[in-house]
Amino acid sequence: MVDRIAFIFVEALQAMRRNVTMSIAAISTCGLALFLLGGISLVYVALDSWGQSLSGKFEMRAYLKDGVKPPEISKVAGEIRSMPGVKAVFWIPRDKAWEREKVKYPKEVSQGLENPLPDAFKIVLSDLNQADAVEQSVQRLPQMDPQNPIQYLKAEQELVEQSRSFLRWLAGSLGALLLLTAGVLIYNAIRMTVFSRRKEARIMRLVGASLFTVRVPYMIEGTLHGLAGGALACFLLWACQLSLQNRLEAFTALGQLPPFPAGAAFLVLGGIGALYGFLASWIALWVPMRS
Amino acid sequence: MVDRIAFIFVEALQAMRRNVTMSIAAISTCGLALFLLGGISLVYVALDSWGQSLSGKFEMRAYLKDGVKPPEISKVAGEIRSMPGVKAVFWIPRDKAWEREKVKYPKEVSQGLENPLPDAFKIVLSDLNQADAVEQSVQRLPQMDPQNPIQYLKAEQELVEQSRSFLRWLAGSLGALLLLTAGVLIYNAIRMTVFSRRKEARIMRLVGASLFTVRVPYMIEGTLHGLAGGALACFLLWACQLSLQNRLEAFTALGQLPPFPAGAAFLVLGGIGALYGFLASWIALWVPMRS
Amino acid sequence: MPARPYIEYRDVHVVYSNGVKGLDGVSLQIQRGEFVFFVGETGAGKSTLLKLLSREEHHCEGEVRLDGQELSDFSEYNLHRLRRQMGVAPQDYDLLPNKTVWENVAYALRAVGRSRREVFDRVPKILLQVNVAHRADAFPSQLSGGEKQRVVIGRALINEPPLLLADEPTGNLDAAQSEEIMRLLADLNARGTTVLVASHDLPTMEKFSKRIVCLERGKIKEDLGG
Amino acid sequence: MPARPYIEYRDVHVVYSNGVKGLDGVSLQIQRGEFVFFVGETGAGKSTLLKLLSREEHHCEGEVRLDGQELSDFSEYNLHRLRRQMGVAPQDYDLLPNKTVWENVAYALRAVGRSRREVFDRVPKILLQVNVAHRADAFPSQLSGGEKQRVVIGRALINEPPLLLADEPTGNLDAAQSEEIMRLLADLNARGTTVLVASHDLPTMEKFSKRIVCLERGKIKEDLGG
Ligand SMILES: Nc1ncnc2c1ncn2[C@@H]1O[C@H](COP(=O)(O)OP(=O)(O)OP(=O)(O)O)[C@@H](O)[C@H]1O
Ligand SMILES: Nc1ncnc2c1ncn2[C@@H]1O[C@H](COP(=O)(O)OP(=O)(O)OP(=O)(O)O)[C@@H](O)[C@H]1O
Ligand SMILES: [Mg+2]
Ligand SMILES: [Mg+2]
Repeated sequence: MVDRIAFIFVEALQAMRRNVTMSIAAISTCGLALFLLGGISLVYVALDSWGQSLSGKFEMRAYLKDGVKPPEISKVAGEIRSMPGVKAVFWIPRDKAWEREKVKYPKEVSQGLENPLPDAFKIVLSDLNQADAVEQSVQRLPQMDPQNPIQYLKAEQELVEQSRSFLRWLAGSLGALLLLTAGVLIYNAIRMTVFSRRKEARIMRLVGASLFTVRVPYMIEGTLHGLAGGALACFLLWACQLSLQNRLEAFTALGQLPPFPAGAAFLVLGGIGALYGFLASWIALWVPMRS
Repeated sequence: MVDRIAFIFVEALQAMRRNVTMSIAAISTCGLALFLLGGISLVYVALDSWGQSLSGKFEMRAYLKDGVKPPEISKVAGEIRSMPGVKAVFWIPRDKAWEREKVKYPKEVSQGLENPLPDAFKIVLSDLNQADAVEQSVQRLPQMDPQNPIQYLKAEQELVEQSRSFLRWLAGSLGALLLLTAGVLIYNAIRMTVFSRRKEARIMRLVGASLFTVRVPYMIEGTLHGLAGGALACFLLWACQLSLQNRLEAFTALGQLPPFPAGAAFLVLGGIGALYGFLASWIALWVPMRS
Repeated sequence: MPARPYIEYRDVHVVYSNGVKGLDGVSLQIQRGEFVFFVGETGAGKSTLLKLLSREEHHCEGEVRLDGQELSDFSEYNLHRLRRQMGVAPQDYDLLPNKTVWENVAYALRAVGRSRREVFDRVPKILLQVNVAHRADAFPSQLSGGEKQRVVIGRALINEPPLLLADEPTGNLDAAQSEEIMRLLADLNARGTTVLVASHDLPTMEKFSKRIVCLERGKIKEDLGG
Repeated sequence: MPARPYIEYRDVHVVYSNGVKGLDGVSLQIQRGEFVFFVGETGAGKSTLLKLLSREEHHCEGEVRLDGQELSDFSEYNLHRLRRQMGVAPQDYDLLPNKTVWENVAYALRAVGRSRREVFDRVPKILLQVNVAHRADAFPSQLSGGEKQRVVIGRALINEPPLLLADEPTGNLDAAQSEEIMRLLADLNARGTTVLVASHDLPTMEKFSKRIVCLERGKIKEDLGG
């Protein structure tokens, strides 16, 4: 049994070694296909985390009724804080708000006026999709002033939110497309290697090899091509991440890239590569051998 | 001469027809590589035009000195409008601004007060990169109030601007990467077709064919593979654009996709494909034939 | 004549895709242990007759039986069961181009399930027997025509099959070497192997005085018992 | 003997990559219009000797001259100039697998710059001459061994070259057909073509009583003028 397995494996490895040109072409094709796939996944992750950091910048302002006392206020703040989609709540006392207003319109606006502003909450959202729900829940609280509606930059928020979800969708569908594309590219490459050796398969059969003995080495070879392609893809991604990181430092507003998940990337890309290689060789063995 | 050219072309076409498996693999690989390339280019164009529409939403507000008269105001407005990076300038008379302010703080703020606001311009920018320059130029105008500095959402603008330029950079470098990747993928596919027929090239040489006669059909074949791949890529892009358009209707804030430039896409992708196919076969002919 | 012949062709027709008649009604019986030469002009159908037995070609009419079993019963999947009962030396000496002489012969052993030990034991002997031991590490493209031919014969012999099909085994060998190879086949035959040989090599055939089946345009013209 | 022989080997050595000696000091002169048989065991170097002339192999020592020109002077780039002076029928009948018989022969005409008209004129004649006209539309994989061999010879003849190299041209042909092919070569020879044939086919050679050069292990053992 061990002897059989060794034979099959040695056959596969020998075939790879003796068909260098084809092997290089197959591996680099697999590698590039998986690199694109991995790249789009990383872009997706980055876009997602960046989008999340963006939405943290959006906030709404809710106005309290006159005369709500500080202990009550912190109770309400706690309530709001526990709503889904809310990241933070700040109490903006009317005095502080008036001082800021004075700085904003330093001329005559605030001259000698009594502070006309109400107490307010600044509510920072963690999830823009929940904005409307948060607005309604907050407005319904008895401590809030029903005459003074909640303010937030609805249009801007919507734009950012839709952009974000669109970009995510775009990256997602590009990813799905690439998953398919990578499959076809890998299939093509491996089919070409199998096809270029179809005569050999015939001879092997002629001297008494079973279909299993002929085909399994091809499938191991395809799987190894895919695996090697995954490793290559991993390396390329890592190199790209490095150069991207350097470049990103210029974009101070965007924050940092998450660190490159080398281990996970290798596992996932190698796994996908191996799976694709396996399937590709399996299909390729059925198609041309009948011609 | 015509007879020679016909011979060479017939050779190339016959080789394509008689090597269906390899031709299909080469064409679909070229097609997918070019499809990805074309896709990223379209994404780039879309991101760019979307970014442009975004920046149009950003504006600054500049305050005039007290007592500047309407004819003077429109003269200044004209001056500002002619600055680079400015898309539109609106005069916001102090009365209108005060009315809006009243609506915004309906309670006690504006009660019985005299209008404290200055006349102002709303300046809509066409190019966010010019924001600082516009700010400075406007502030330096004698009609503007030096005490009342220009307001604009600097942080937000910076974020959007950097996001946009980052996305553009990302799409651009992905594009460059894909240009390279597509080249390697196409090279691999065509090298495999050439390599699988290296014995034939030897025989052709043996019966007295010149290097030219042997190689040019391969190169025509590679070019045609690339061209066919370009056409395939074009078709795939068009299909994607259609489905994307449907999907985009859900994102009302993002506006419409530009129409699919079928003719240009075919010319560009077909051209790149043909060029790549040509170069790939040219290189491929040099590499394996020496082995 | 025993009840059941080892190999039996019964009114076999082979028509190739383009309408060419490979065999046109051949009926023939071969007993276990026989040594048969097939002769005939080029295109007479000698190779086709042998390829039917190894099922490289399919007959469209009639019956081909080996040891009583109709060959159409072997599907693509279990074809190796059939082929392990025979050694095949094809006319266009098909060797695996990416394997050395040694590996080519070893593959035939390994493919039928023999162990590494057996390979190390048998291969050198068979290479010596067919006189290519000195070229064991060469790839087929590095061999002369005659050397390739002898490797193919070695590969066919390695499993000591009960049936041996050799298609033009001496086309590229000189008279002395042809005779040597033929003697090898005759020895095997003497130890019980059924041997079928397609050949043009009349002088050598005459020396061995075996059964000669003469084909012409897909039909049997003469059948001279040895 | 004229001052300058048509073909001249001068102390030629060929050593293959793995150290195998293909030729080991061969000196030989062949005059224009000669007909020479090369004989010898397998691996003696007959094919190597012919391949040197078509520059499929390179000599590492000595000189090989055709019509006074040293063959190492031909680079890969202008090799076709050399090959257009000869017709080559290789031992392992190399045909273009994706072309039919007709196209294979036509290619040899087209490759050297002949027009379509000439193809339609010459190809059918040559196919008739080598007796494969009925298989004109078949691909090489659909031919029997002997048919392939005759196509290769047809292809070598089509350009009516001044020099013809035929490596084992009758290995897969029966005696009658061998003689037919040999007679074709002899006819060409009579019209001035220099013909070099590597062969094992002693009976046929004896009939033609031409010059026979006998090789052994890369050396010339005998040179019997016809
Ligand atoms: N795959 C094929 N497709 C079409 N025709 C074929 C095929 N194989 C053989 N033929 C034709 O069938 C006929 C018989 O071929 P076969 O190979 O049996 O001849 P043969 O007797 O072995 O000849 P040779 O002595 O030349 O080897 C020939 O005319 C040949 O061209
Ligand atoms: N490409 C090569 N690489 C290594 N060795 C080679 C190569 N070609 C031929 N040889 C070896 O050189 C020797 C001479 O080969 P050659 O083909 O000239 O023999 P030959 O006389 O034509 O034999 P045959 O009658 O079998 O055709 C042989 O031992 C052969 O194995
Ligand atoms: Mg035959
Ligand atoms: Mg030879």
